[in-house]
Amino acid sequence: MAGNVDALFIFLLIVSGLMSLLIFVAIIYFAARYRHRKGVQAEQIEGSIPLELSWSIIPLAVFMVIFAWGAVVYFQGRTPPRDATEVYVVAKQWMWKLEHAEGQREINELHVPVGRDVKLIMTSQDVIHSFFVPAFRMKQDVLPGRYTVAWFRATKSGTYHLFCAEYCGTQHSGMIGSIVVMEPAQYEAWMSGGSGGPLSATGEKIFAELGCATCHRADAQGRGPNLQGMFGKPVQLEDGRMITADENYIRESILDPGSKVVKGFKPLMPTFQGLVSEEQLNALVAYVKSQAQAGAGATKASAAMTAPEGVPGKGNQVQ
Amino acid sequence: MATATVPSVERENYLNKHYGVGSWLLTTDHKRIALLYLISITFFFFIGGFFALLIRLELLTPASDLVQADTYNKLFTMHGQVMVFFFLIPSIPAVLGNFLIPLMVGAKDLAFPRINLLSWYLYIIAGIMMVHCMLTGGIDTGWTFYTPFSTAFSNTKVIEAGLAIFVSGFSSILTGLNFVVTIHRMRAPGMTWSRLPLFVWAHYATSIIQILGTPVIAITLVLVVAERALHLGIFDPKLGGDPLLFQHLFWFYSHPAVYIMILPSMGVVTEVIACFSRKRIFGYTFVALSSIAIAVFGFLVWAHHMFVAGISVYAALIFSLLSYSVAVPSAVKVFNWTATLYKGSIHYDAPMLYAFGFLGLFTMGGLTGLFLAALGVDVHVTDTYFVIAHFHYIMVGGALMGYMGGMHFWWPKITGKLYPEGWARLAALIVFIGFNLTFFPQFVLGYLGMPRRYADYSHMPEFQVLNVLSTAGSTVLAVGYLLPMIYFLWSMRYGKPASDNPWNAAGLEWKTQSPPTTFNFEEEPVVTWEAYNYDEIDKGRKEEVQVVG
Amino acid sequence: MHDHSKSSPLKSYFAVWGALLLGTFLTYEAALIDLGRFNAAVALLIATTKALLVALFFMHLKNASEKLLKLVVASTIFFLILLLALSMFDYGTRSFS
Amino acid sequence: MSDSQAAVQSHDGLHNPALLHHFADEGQQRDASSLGMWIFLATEVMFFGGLFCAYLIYRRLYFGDFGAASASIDAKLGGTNTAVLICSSLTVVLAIWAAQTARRSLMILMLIFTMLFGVAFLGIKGIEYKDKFEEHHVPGVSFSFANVPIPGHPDQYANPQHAQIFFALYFIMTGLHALHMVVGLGIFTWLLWMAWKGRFTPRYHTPLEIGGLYWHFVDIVWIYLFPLLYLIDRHP
Repeated sequence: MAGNVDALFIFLLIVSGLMSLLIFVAIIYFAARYRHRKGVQAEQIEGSIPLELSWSIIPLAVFMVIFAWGAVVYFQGRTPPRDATEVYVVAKQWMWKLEHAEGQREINELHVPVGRDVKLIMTSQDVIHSFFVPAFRMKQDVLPGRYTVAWFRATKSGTYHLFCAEYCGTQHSGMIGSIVVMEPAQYEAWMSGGSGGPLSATGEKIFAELGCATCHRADAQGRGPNLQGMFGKPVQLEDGRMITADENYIRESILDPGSKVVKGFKPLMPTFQGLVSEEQLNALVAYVKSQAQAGAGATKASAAMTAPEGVPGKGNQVQ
Repeated sequence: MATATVPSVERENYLNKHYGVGSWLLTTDHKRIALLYLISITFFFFIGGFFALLIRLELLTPASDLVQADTYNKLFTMHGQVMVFFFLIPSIPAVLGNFLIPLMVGAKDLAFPRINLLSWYLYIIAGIMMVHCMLTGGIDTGWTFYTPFSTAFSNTKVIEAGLAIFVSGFSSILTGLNFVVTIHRMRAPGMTWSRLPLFVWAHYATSIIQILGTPVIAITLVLVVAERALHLGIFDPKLGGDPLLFQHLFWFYSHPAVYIMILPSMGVVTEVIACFSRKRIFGYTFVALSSIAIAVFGFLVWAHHMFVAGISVYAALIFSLLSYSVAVPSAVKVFNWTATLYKGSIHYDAPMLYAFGFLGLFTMGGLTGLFLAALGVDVHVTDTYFVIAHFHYIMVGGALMGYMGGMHFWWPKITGKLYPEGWARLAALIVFIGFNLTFFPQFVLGYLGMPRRYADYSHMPEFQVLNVLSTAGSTVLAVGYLLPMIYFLWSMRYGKPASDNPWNAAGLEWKTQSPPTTFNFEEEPVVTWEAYNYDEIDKGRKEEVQVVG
Repeated sequence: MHDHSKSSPLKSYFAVWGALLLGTFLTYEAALIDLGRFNAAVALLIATTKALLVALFFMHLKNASEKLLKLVVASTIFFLILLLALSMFDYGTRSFS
Repeated sequence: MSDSQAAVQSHDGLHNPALLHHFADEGQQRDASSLGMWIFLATEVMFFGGLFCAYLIYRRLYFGDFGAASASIDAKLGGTNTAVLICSSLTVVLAIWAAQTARRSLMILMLIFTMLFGVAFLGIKGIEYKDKFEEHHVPGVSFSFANVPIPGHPDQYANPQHAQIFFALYFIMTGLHALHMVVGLGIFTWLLWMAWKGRFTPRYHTPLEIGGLYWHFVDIVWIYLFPLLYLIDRHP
């Protein structure tokens, strides 16, 4: 990924180097050649339309080439591959909290194996931060209140700087971490160390605790939509709009259920705003995504789960 | 080159017509208001410059040891706000524009002199609020006021700084309004649009941006202040708002604002290059229309500041495409200036050195803009020192060089005194060298990935060498800016008196007395000559020399 | 303002006044009918016609001697629409990425 | 600025006291003032434009909540306010016409009517704000908007935070408009005083025209505010 950004950068360097060289040489030559000499009169030249047109259209053509190339590189950088391993990033004022799908939690450190695509699902707890790894030529602002997604694939093992590139307060320059890229063998060894079970498992636990299972059941006659196999697919809403069920939709439906109700369902779900922390939210999203893969084999556990009584009453609005 | 006849007796002019504080603080004479602006923006220039020096000193060492992190954040914020809103935006329009546009179009004064004075008072009120904000705690949100940090998380004087810039915005709007009406309604007979000096065209384009852009940032700052004071939720995601909406509204003004800063100095450079190569500008209509094109396209491109901020991929695509459309008129201008030098008879006076400096640095600044407009590269280099270097090349290398060149070129007309030519050329050279030494290393720093607004880079000591270079350059640059301050003041007292047209330049302002009388022209001028008729001027001077000779 | 008789501006003023009041009433009534997505469009259409009426007749834009004032109004509207359209474009296409 | 007025202008050499020194003649001064005013109105359009942009985006993001919040505002009051402003625009135009045709008393009467309509508008606005205050719909600490159904979806409740954004925009937009109305009343008091002193003649009444342009602009802003804020989702 870093390769093609560099290629474009070097191409731009060459183009602008040539352009500035051309202009500087012309200026210096004209300045020297047409120095003021006694009795020599400046020759008045009105201008020439063809010359003007040529140095408007040719730069425009060059610019379009640069634009197209830049757009291609940008699109590659912004469309994460399907099978990338997911890491949930929570940016907090002046630290990065990272959670692997397999459950490892890290602060300001991210261990990834070489050559594997890593998709970062990022949100912030307070202000806007920006996940910037210069070595991978990757930067993505992390916004509070929604997910932003970025991905990278490390091609060489080693430790690389991680910066916060969007000003976020006093310790903005202290919000630094590192991406540790390891050989697959080393990575497995590191992985087997402390891991509290995959993130989706914690998600399932929270899913049960909060009583989500009472409405979102595996068999279709629950009061909430069946979450199995739903992630990533288009969903029709009550007011007819079609949206794809991505991380942002799941997050929004947990925090503000009334905004995008699935067709054929009542807006009964209470808001969990303020009841669910960012980490729990990430775990729930991971669980719902794991349901998509496990859509075929309906996991018995969730169906049999009975709802604990202390569930916030149906319909009353938590302020 | 400054020759021609010099008046012996002290003639009556706008400086010695009235005396006393009242004659200055209640003046409606556009020339006196220009001088009032000159004094106030120089004051702010030195405050901003002082902050810049502190920032550079802090970055000399990786650890944040000169000032605490909080103070550093306040330093770069106030450096940005003071320089952008209190120096660069008013500098050329309010000083040179105010002084010269009525002279250049042949009018007695601007269309609304009292509104012109009101715009200076608004600037002064804004300045007092800003200085008070600085003295009682400052502001640490970055000059961009990004929410939700500015509305919810910063505990500094955001409301006061926001209101100060809100008021200074109206000063800029009123100046723009005055210029447009003057250029449309107050032109002397015979001064058709194709005979207008390109300085006036550039200010016409700047005024369009000032009029249409500034109100949007005024209302955005009102929303930020309201949200911070009343805990509304317009930009705060915790209350349902969207921080990106703030960025859209902010950059809708702030990108055209960078064209407010650069267009006037383009106008100055056009005048200087034409005068010192004794030649008509190459492709007058193209240079004039490219100013207007920059003003109009400037409004289409604002979200190239937000490529990584979280806007949709397709919006980024559109804005990247449009950003290249705004690069074309700037390129056309640079080519036309270079073509003007061809077959000229070039004199190397101080204004011309600044114009050469402008040409070189503005070209580099513009070309690095292409890097930032390309989506792929922008993801890597935005919010790093590459961006810092790019916009300083345009603002300091372009706008400030143009301002300096303009001040030197019209100093004899403004004060009737000649500045010391030797010192001026030396200062121009020091500024050029100091500038490049300061900001070129920052391009490399940016590409290596040093993020902007960092007080402490002890985790990446490899950046120190380039930072030391940059700090060294900044001290040289500071000296370069101090010199003109000194010899300009010196020249007001001891400078040789200047003739009405020391550079034998074309343009109505050189036809009147220098410094001009309060009503600019004895009798209403009638324009019968084309815009840059240097051939007629030089032919006229040659006959005069033969008659005298 | 008008080449023919003196009293005619009065007639046009009262005519425009009537049209504006009618427009207000229409806006109110149209809002009570369910036109689905077109409600907003109808409301904006009526409002724009009312605004144009005020600008052209009450603000004497119609018979302004110079085209300059019309140019000022037109360019202002253009830049306003620019602001609204390009920022809406971002919000509109955000769900596709 | 009207042609007939320019045609009537006789060069009788009577030096108009209000002709400023730096203008060649009255025509130039009048054209300059009206161009200046139109450009100032351009800045005002962009000033309100920022608010309309924020409104437009949030209306698209939270249409249901905006509908619920807008339903709680009395559209009839808004409608009468629109009618009041339209009548005031008429009286302004009549005042200018009276000045052009040297009907001094009619001009003064019309100016008084305009100001009465303006005060009436602010009065109705005051009533609206009082209602909102009582219903705790003023954004900030005391804001409460619980259990208000979204129009068209009786069982779905509006999200109080998004409703608070609507009311924030509502108060800022109508508040700013009311502020412009107060400034307008100030201008018209000054115009009334100048009219009373007989400063306006068929040949010279530029301040009246400039005041009129400003007033009509404030009316146009309200013409857009009324449907956008009051009538979002009113159909049954």
